[in-house]
Amino acid sequence: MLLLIPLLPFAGFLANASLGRRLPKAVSGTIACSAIGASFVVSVLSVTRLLAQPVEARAIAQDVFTWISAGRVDVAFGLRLDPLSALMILVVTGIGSLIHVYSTAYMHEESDPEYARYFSYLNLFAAFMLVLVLGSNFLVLFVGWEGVGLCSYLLIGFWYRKPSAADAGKKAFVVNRIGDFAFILGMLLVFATFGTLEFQAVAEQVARLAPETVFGTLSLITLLLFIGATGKSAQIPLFVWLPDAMEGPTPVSALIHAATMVTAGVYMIGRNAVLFSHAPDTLAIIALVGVATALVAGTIGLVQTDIKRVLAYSTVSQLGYMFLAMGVGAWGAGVFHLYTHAFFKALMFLGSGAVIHALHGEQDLRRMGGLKHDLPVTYWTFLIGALAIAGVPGLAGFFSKDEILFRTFTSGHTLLWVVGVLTALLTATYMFRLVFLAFHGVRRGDGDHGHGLHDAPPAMAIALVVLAVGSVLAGYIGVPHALGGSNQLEQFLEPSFRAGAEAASHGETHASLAIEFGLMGASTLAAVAGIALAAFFFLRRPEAAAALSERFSGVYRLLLNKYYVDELYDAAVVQPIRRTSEGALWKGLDVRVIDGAVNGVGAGVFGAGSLLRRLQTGSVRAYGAGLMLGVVLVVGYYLW
Amino acid sequence: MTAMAPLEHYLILSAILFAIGAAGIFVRRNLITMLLAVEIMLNAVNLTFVAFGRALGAADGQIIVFFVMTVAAAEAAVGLAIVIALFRHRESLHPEAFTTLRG
Amino acid sequence: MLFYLFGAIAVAASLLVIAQPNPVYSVLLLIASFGALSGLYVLLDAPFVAAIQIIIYAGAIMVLFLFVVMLLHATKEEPEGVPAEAGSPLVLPARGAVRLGAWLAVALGIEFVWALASARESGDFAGGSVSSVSALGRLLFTEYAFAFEVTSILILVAMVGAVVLARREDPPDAGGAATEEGAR
Amino acid sequence: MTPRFIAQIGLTLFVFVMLLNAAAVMVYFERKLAALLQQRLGPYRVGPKGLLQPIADIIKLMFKEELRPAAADRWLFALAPILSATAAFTAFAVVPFGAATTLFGLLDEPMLLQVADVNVAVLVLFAVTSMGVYGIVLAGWSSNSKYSLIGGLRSSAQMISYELSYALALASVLVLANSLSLTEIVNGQAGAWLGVVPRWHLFLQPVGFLIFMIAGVAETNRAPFDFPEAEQELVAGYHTEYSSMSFAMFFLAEYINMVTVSAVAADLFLGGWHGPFLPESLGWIWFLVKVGAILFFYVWMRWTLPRYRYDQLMSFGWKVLLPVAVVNLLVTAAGVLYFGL
Repeated sequence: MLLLIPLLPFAGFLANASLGRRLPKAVSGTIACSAIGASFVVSVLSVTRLLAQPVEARAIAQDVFTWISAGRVDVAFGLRLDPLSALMILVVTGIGSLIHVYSTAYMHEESDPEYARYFSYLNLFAAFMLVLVLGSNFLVLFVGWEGVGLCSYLLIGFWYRKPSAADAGKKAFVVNRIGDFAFILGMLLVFATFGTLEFQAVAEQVARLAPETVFGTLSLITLLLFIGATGKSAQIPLFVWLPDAMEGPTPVSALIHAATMVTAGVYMIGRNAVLFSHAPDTLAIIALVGVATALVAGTIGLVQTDIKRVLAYSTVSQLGYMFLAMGVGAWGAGVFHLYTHAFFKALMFLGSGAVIHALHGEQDLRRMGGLKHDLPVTYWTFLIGALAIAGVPGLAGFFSKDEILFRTFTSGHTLLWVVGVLTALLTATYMFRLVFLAFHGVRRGDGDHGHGLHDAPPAMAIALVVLAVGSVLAGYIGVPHALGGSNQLEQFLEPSFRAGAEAASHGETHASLAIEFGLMGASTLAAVAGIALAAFFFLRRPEAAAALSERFSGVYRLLLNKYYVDELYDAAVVQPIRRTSEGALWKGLDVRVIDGAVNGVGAGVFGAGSLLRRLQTGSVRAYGAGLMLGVVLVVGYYLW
Repeated sequence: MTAMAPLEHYLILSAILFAIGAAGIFVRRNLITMLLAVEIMLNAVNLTFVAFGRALGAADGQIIVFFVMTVAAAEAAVGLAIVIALFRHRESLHPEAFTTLRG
Repeated sequence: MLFYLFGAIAVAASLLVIAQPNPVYSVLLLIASFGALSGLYVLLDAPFVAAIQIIIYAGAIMVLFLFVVMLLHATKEEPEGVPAEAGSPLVLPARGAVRLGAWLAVALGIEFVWALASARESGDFAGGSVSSVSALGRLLFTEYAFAFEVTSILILVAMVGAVVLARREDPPDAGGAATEEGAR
Repeated sequence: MTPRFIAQIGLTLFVFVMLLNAAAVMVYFERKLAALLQQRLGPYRVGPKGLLQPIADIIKLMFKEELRPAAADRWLFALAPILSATAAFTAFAVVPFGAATTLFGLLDEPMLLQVADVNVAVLVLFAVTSMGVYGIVLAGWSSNSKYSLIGGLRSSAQMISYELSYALALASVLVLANSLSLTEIVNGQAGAWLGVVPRWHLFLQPVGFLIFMIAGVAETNRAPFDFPEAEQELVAGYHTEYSSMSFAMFFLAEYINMVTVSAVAADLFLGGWHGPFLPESLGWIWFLVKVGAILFFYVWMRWTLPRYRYDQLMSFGWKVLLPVAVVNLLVTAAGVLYFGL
């Protein structure tokens, strides 16, 4: 049953990859959508079965086959469904299905083979992502991990004839490899330390240890794993690939680079919550990195002019939030935010896709404006998404973000909390800057798109509306106690963050209601202030924004150029490697040593050959005589 | 059945035939006859197989003869085709006429 | 004894194959030699081999040889007139190689006979005979099935190769003997 | 000198003489039949109804001068007709033509009416038939005449080509009969289905029979496949240069081959000596009737159908007959395997 979940999209991939070239768009699109749709249905059924089990032992495991069995290494290709992965598969298949449906309309201008290729990649991605979240050990997770990386590369570079797209794909791949390398090291260290790669077994062993007070093996393992996560989830220092990844088709950005794949790092940390909670040093680093990423990305997002890049930096920033939650030990809150974020960020990407689609590929915010009359569905759904991410009370983002900030504060990280609130303000600001620039005011673009703008076609509209409803309602499964809820999600997820035997020892930290309401007020205030700020600068007095950027031109340029991180990496890493390769490896080692050896062998063979070729008389009978001589000698030797 | 000749005699006959075939390659100056000499050698080997198979009471000797014959047929077909092709180029069947590829 | 009769025929015919210059006679003498060998196979309780020896070797392969001989009118042998190229001392002059090869062949025959003569154990035909065609067929299609299939591929390849090699460059005339024969 | 040994030698001589007679009878038969088909009289002067004509022919041939072209290869020119005739006679050695008999109680145990009862009779038949090619090839080549050479090459190419289909048609019968011995194959056809339809292989192998007959006609170089001796093109083909008894031997070989093919067809497909009404010991009458019918068919075809073109013949043989024969064999094998026929 569990196996079916990744297998169905994989079958869709096989079908489209092998036959797709000859199929019309309707058929290949239907194949892909029904594959992921069926997977969604199976996922729902599986989760229903999971919910029927008693709370403490909620897990469905399936060992598909013994993968590696060599000496001490015994790894099964095992799948395991527990509350955490249940949530993940629902997000992946649910939102994935919507994005597939959306894509049928969005990609409609591609040729038949390209269309089929797109959908085969998308299905393959879903299959790998499901393997990633269902894997019961590090190795299976790693298969999914690498697989989604591959699909991400393929989809970023989907329009491979465009150099920037191909480069972005390569960049994503290379940067991810750095993280993956650390991840592999971490994985090996896990195996060396615990002798197993099963998550359950590792957690049980770790639970018996005391948390490390000084930096030790556990800290090293978790740090390596975290570096892997920074690659996949675009955190400092490896976040540079995600904004460039926007070269891919917009639905891909929505699915892979907002809703699912980039959250793999968060998921992985959540999956190993027991391990990480025993390494407080790493947790501190995670929290710091998370909040720094949130802030840095938020500030960059403030000045970007490309609609998708703004969203990309927003994604990085929100991922920072999730890592912050992980870093302060609020696993449930982090995953909660992951889940709500999937809705509204996918919604906003798809909305921006609808805008780009309507404007025939225009992505520059400075050339938009006033679109709310022409694209009402897109506008309203996008607005809901923006409100949700900004943290306006009542919408999904509010609950999850507030939960994170609350947990940060109550765990004693006041400074982190302050930065978090600041980032919340920034989030609201840049998001509404986007909304106001794109949808309000007057059109600043060329006249040629002036009329005949049409709103999202049905397939896209359906996805938008469903996601908008989700963005509103998704938060209500995690309403905190303070607001009269019971925080069901967190309770549901709780067993996943504990080792099997461990009892629910540390319950929820109960802060006073006053503090909780105060904090809520603060974040609400931040959201409202952010929106107001955006409204002032970009709706009321656009010239004020220009003036501000004039006055702080240094800061502005710094932000516009993303803190020069790409340039820094180029100077610090890329150029030295290139110089070494060219000077020492190519001209020194390759030309002198290797080519020299090869040429030397060639010359030697040539010399020997020019001697031996005199034996090559061309006379068959002379050869025969040689043969006979050999036979006679050999037989004679044995007779002797 | 009358008494059979001993196995050694079959083998000696086979050895003689093989030697005749081998010598034929060198004695004759005609590609076709040289191919015939190869056939003599193959048949000498066949005789050995059948004789040993009979001596050991196994059918495998005969089976191998079957395969040898198949290979011989393939060899003859390809060999003669090559001879024909060569003859078209040189109007000769002398083995020393085709030494263009000497070193 | 029949063995010595057949053996003598085989040796004599084989000797004549290589001893006289006309390829047509060589082919016919070789057929005679095959006939004698076929008789030997009958003596060895291998009637199936004896039959296919005649059908395949004498009836098919040798016809092919005969055809080629006739096609090329190669009834006379060319003289050993091709001079050995003057070259380095490493070159074995063709004439010398030929003479050496012939003597080596004789030496090989002597070695074999010597080896047999000095064998310690004497073989006999104590083992039972397997002469049933169905037993052979069963063995061929079970134990040797793979070899059998491979052989069929070999034949196919040889057939294609022969057709390609023997084909004229210009379009062949209808029913040209060369292509027909090459195909077999 | 046991009675059995004497009987065996007697049988061999009997078959030899009968084959010679059969050739003579066939000549008369053919000429008369041809005349009938062409609404002529045919030979009628020598003897009553021209019955002695074959003898007159033989006498004429024997007294002709034996000619040999100056440029011919002496040995092979002489060897070729002998090879041809020998192969023709030898082939009949393994063909049974009647039920085992004790010769009216003269023998202790019954003797087969077959010169040599070999358990691989069919293979021997092939081996000997394939030797017949050499007679023709050598005749063509040794005459040193272009008509002869072309005739000889054509003939042998034709025989080799059709031998494959011939063998495959035969093989499908072997699969049905599960034996290589002709006697066993014939005995397997004794009796009748439902008491009416004889258990002949003809009814199980109609396609096989057709292939066998076509290939048989081509094998024996008879019309409409008689290219080697196509008068208009090749004068008389491979035996253009032959005269007198050498020619007679080729002639003999051709007719004996016809008889052999007919006899084999009768054995393989028509139940040999088995038939209703007659006791087993008189089965050879049935056999003669069947062979006669097939021979009639031969002659009938020769005087009815026009000659094919050579390339048509070859392409028909390789591209139609052979594939059909292969498929027929496969279907037969599958049938035997799945229905246990």
